[in-house]
Amino acid sequence: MNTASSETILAITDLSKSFGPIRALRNVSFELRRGEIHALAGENGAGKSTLMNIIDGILQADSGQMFLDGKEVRITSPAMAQSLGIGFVHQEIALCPDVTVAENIFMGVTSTSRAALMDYRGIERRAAEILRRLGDINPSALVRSLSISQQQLVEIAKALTLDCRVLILDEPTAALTEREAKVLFDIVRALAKQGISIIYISHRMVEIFENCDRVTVLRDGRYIKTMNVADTTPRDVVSAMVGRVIDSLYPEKQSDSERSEEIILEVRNLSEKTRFHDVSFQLRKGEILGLAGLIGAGRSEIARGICRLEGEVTGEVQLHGKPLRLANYGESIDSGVVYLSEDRKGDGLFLEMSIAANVSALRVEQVASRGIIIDEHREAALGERLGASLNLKYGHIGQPVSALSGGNQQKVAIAKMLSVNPRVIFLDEPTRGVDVGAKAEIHRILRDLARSGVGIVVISSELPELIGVCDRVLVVREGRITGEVSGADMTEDRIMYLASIGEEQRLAS
Amino acid sequence: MTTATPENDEGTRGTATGLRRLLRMRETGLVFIILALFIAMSFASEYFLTWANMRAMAMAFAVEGIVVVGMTILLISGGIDLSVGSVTALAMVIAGLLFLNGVDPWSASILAIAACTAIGAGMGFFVTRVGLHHFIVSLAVMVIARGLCLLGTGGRPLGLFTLPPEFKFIGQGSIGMIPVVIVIFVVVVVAFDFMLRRTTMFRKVFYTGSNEKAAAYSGIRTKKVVFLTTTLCSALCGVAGVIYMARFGSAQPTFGIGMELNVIAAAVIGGASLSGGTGTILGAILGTILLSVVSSSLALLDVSVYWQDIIRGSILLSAVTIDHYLNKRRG
Amino acid sequence: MTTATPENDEGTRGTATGLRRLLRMRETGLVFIILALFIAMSFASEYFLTWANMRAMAMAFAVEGIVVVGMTILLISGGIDLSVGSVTALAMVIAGLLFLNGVDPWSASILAIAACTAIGAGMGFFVTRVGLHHFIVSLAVMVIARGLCLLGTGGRPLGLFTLPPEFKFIGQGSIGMIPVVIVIFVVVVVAFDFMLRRTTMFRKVFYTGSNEKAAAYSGIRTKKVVFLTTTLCSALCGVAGVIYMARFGSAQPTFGIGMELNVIAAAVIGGASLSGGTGTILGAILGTILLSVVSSSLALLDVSVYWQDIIRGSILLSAVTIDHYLNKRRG
Amino acid sequence: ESKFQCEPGETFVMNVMVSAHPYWVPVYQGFKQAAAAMGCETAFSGTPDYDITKQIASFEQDLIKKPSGILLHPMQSDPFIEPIDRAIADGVQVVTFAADSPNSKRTAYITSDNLAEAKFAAEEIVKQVGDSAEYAVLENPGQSNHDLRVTALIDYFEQNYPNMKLVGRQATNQDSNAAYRATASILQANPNLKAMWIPEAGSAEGAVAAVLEADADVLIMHADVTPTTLEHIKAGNIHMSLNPNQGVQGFMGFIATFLATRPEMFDPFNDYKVSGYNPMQIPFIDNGFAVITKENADSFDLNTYMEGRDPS
Ligand SMILES: Nc1ncnc2c1ncn2[C@@H]1O[C@H](COP(=O)(O)OP(=O)(O)OP(=O)(O)O)[C@@H](O)[C@H]1O
Ligand SMILES: Nc1ncnc2c1ncn2[C@@H]1O[C@H](COP(=O)(O)OP(=O)(O)OP(=O)(O)O)[C@@H](O)[C@H]1O
Ligand SMILES: [Mg+2]
Ligand SMILES: [Mg+2]
Repeated sequence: MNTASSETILAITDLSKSFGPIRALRNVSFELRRGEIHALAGENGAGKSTLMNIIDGILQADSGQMFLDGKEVRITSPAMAQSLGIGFVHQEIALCPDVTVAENIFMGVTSTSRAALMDYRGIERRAAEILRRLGDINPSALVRSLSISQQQLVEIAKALTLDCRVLILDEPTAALTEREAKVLFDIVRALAKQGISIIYISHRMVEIFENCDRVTVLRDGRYIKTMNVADTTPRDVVSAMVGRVIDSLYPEKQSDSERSEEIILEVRNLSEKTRFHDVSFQLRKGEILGLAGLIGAGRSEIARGICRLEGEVTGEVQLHGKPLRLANYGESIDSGVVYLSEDRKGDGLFLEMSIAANVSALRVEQVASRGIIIDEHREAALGERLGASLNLKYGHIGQPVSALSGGNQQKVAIAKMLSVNPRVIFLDEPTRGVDVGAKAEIHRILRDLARSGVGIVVISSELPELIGVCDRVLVVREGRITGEVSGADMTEDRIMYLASIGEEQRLAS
Repeated sequence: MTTATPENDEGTRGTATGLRRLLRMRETGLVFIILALFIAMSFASEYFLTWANMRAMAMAFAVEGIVVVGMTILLISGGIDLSVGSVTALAMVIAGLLFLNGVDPWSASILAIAACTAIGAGMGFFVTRVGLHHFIVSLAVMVIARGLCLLGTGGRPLGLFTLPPEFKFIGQGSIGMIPVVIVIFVVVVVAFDFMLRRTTMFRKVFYTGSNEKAAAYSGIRTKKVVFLTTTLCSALCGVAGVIYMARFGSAQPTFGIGMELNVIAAAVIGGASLSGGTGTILGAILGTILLSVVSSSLALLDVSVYWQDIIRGSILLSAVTIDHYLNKRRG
Repeated sequence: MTTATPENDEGTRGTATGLRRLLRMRETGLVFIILALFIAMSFASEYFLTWANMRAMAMAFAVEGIVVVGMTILLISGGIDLSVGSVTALAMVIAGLLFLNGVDPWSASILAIAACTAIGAGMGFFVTRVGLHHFIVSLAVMVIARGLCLLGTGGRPLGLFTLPPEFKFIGQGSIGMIPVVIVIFVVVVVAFDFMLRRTTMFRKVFYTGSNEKAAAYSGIRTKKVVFLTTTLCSALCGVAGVIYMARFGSAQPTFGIGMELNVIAAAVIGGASLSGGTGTILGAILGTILLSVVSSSLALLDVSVYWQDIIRGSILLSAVTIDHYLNKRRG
Repeated sequence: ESKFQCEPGETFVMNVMVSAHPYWVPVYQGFKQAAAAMGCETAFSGTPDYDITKQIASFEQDLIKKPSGILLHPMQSDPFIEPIDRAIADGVQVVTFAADSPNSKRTAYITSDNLAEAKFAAEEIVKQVGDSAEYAVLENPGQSNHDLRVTALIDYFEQNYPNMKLVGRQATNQDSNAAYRATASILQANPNLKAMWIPEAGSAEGAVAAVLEADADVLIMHADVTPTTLEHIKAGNIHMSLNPNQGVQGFMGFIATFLATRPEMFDPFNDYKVSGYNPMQIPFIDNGFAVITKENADSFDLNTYMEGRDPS
């Protein structure tokens, strides 16, 4: 793994950056060597993305210096960063929806190209080549038509086209399953071998420890320390990040004594024209049910179908033994069945509106007197209460959500779901981009909710999370449930096996 | 990085009341700009700060202000309406024709407002059910409604001299010193400003305009919301048309040509975004006042007509620039 | 889920050439609608399908078509321009005044186009540097440019009867059977359509309009792109103004009032989105043709003026509705 | 001291809509010249917009300055009833010109006789193309004087020359491009078109371009004049134009307004002293119109006329 030389390619000293009263970075120093994979770790809002945005010229530092190859540089725009050989995969997906996958992938190349005419055939061919390694995506499709995880792959493909010396990956795997993540790491390691330096941001300790050479930890905008991965443990990194020791990452599972036969939600023979077929399962009181599968397996679609968010579904759903007939998602919320979207930016949050308004959005009537006149104090109190329970970091509750770090935005999205005291929650990638500490916190909350009788269904691409949190996991492949695992049976290998082989296993079980 | 604990946030909220909170509002910049204009004008013309001039200026924007309210709400929901001028004219024409055919003016007015509401519902249908863009639908309706005005009147204004005085009172009367038109305007503005800020119903308009998909994912019937804001805007045009009729004692088929740009500009100056999700009634009305006071002032100062447009455009551009920087400064 | 492997994708691309590919294009629906209109009209009037009528109809939209090109590109980049009508008039006025003051008409035209370009650059500055919205900036410029027209002419049209015939040739002459105006129009349309589809420079316009942030992250200088599209649109207004001057042999300070809505409507009918990122020149020109042919046809059929607006608006609404469904059917 | 004299500082205002329109310039010149002869001050006001609300606001702002009288071109008649009556009640006399507000208490109305213009145009067309020919009109629905010019001509033909056939009637709203388009289509549909009557000059500019392009032999007549149509008249592309006598309109407008402020100069044979109304009532003054042809066109150059005169 250690192919890195000791030659420093990028050095940052004493960098500071404030957003109004919020000090996102304080005197941060950082050093990147040639050919190394350097992990950057820190809680949500620690300043990781801000630091990367400064390196890429999207933001300007208030003070501090940046050296590239020993020469001081002031990067003023992404265009300049690109010309200096810095490539960046952003935490938030930023693609052009009206443009084809191939053009999106080659946008950076096009922007600096000297050629006057577009070579559509050429870029489609080369895009297809790159995509073949990453996953199944049609290069001539419009990005608008892709699912969020496919878009993430396009983002990654985009970075691979750049002729860069420094490649920044800001949580590229947040919505990817391990299989895609593995492909990505194969590529990243090959790049490092060629002498390209990689900054890798992730909240998944496993990835850091399997793939990176060194790790730098930020906390509250401050530089804490840099360690060789080989000389440290995940526990140390986490405690450096959080400033305290986190004992167990996952809460305790349902004990045998807690097991109940009471069924909260029952789904029978649910089908949708193209997306999924013949889905049946039961959600029992007190348990956390997981849905596993590869990208595009249709997990999100099943959840959205049940909640009447999209698609024309047939089949039967029962809530607490009573048939659930919903005309739209509004009725679903009213009957206590809610869905946390996997795409917080696209359809989860109102970015320009306040935190408080976001949290109350699912049912504004709850903070209104007689359901009509909104009581700002009650609305603020609701946001503050749920924010505190999720350890949300923010300036004031009237701040727009766009000013929060990615992980904190995710917490707002979760708070929004919790605001209506739901009876069943479908959580699609609930901890996407959330730091270890907060993740543990969210898991604990989910467990508490389950204990108190709320039905919890978790969709996640992160197998350790599913295994760590869920009592039972259903595996989905091409729109069908292909297996169920629980207890000792619940291993990564078993789930992956079911997710990729499927059909005959279903018949057997 | 500051992590606000509930307590210290409570603290800021405490001190932020009153003046501080006022200063933080988006509209404050506009208020200052308008104040500056008033001060400059009262030095420039002794007639400016007279009751009669204030009354004349207010009368010039009061009825249009009702349309601005509708447009602002529609813009917040993510729509736009180019047909406001012709629909307002159509309300005058319908009410006028009915009255001339023996219907009492009150019923005629209600029928005219109902007709405009139906037109708005029609636009809402094309936008939400068919899936066309507000711009193109309302452009077509702008042309059609104007055509209906011409057809109904043969292109000639309807003389409604015989409207009963109690009806004309709406448009021409005064309660004490205050013209009824201005009373209606203030009531409409205050009512909608309150509702938009405080009611759950109108909060959904903001959600829808801010991110339609996220709103749908919050269980909001976004199509219904857009349908209703589209309908409301046309209904308020109907109300404005009826008041204009009472005020002018006539119905003009060519009334309100070009009104749409003025109305949209007022809302945008007041902070509404053309991509939806933001805007306030108060801001939009300040925008209306700004535009109207500039026009009235140029007339009062006897500025050469060949210079008026140049000055008007430049003041508009400067005002939005200053407002932009003031807002930026305040964060 | 269909996963297109490169091979089968190559396959579809192969068969998609020719007719199939044509049928898949966004513009096909509009072409059919226009064809239907042509067929209907040639039954309704024996004079419709004559060379002279085609020529007259084409002359009616050719110059405005140049402005439509500029507007479409601006819309794709995410902007909008309300000042096109007054800037076009200003080009006429500037070129006319210079000519009347002894400058030769060619230099006068170039200076006028340069002035319009400068106005566009000014708008670009306010949009990209100051950070104001296109709508409000171009509205202010619309008013200012109109004021400059009035100031320059005292409100009176300039008679430019003495323009030399070789200059008038641009606007009034023919090359063989084809009027020069139409030749210029076709050249501009074909050139920009090609550039917009095929050049890397103009692809950046699409990227910027589709998602400005994504484009900026990819190293595209989005502000520069928006600045340039804003400037280009005004420059093309300048070109159109000069051609109008050659054509009418006069410069009217009130020319082009209301042109902006027509031009934007044409682009939108042709598939441009007001939120940027989509649109084609071909589509926008088809939109222009549709609007213009409807107007010309109503005049040819001598439809009563009181009905014309109603019919025109209804055809517009039906056309976009049909086009919408045709596009939806094709996916 | 003559009674035909103003008090020092006494001001008269001329208020119009679309105030940058060149039509007002010679009118205001006449107004000023009459005022100067009587030692009065003048002011020009109104709104640059085609917007009734703004014109009423400007009229009310005029009132604040307490002028002696206002010569008003009301954009529409009825909306001005209340403001005019209020002005007169407050002691500001009002006279209308070019458009009227007949139900108000204004004392006089000066205008060109649009009916006479239409009749003259009709007779001239018959003289040139015979009494059984096809003709077309362009119009501007909603603008009263233009409407009158058009409808009066059509009526006149119907009553007096029933063989004159109206084959085209299009709205162009003073937009030369729209006029171009409409005329081009009318010409296509009616190869036998012999004459066109256009109620204003802006549309005439577009119409003449279309006629020239189609190489058609159509007699064009229009009302008002612009430098371009003047050149076309000189070149024979436009047959003639009927131009209201703007100077007389302004001059007589001032006189009528001035008189309205001095009712005591006059002891008429009526009951005004008992009834209390203003005796200086003149229901209608015709300011007449000029016929501009190739021969006299040189006298109608507005730029020449404006030299040495203050435009407002
Ligand atoms: N545009 C902005 N305006 C105001 N504050 C901001 C803005 N962008 C970031 N911040 C603040 O700066 C701090 C650092 O944010 P940053 O996005 O760098 O965190 P991060 O380490 O990337 O977190 P995450 O793991 O959640 O992505 C946060 O407190 C955030 O709220
Ligand atoms: N709006 C859409 N239009 C067309 N196809 C869609 C749309 N959204 C999703 N799909 C397709 O539906 C299939 C399943 O969607 P999706 O990828 O969300 O499933 P999933 O099992 O939730 O996987 P993941 O969320 O990990 O990607 C995919 O093939 C995806 O491309
Ligand atoms: Mg981040
Ligand atoms: Mg999913």
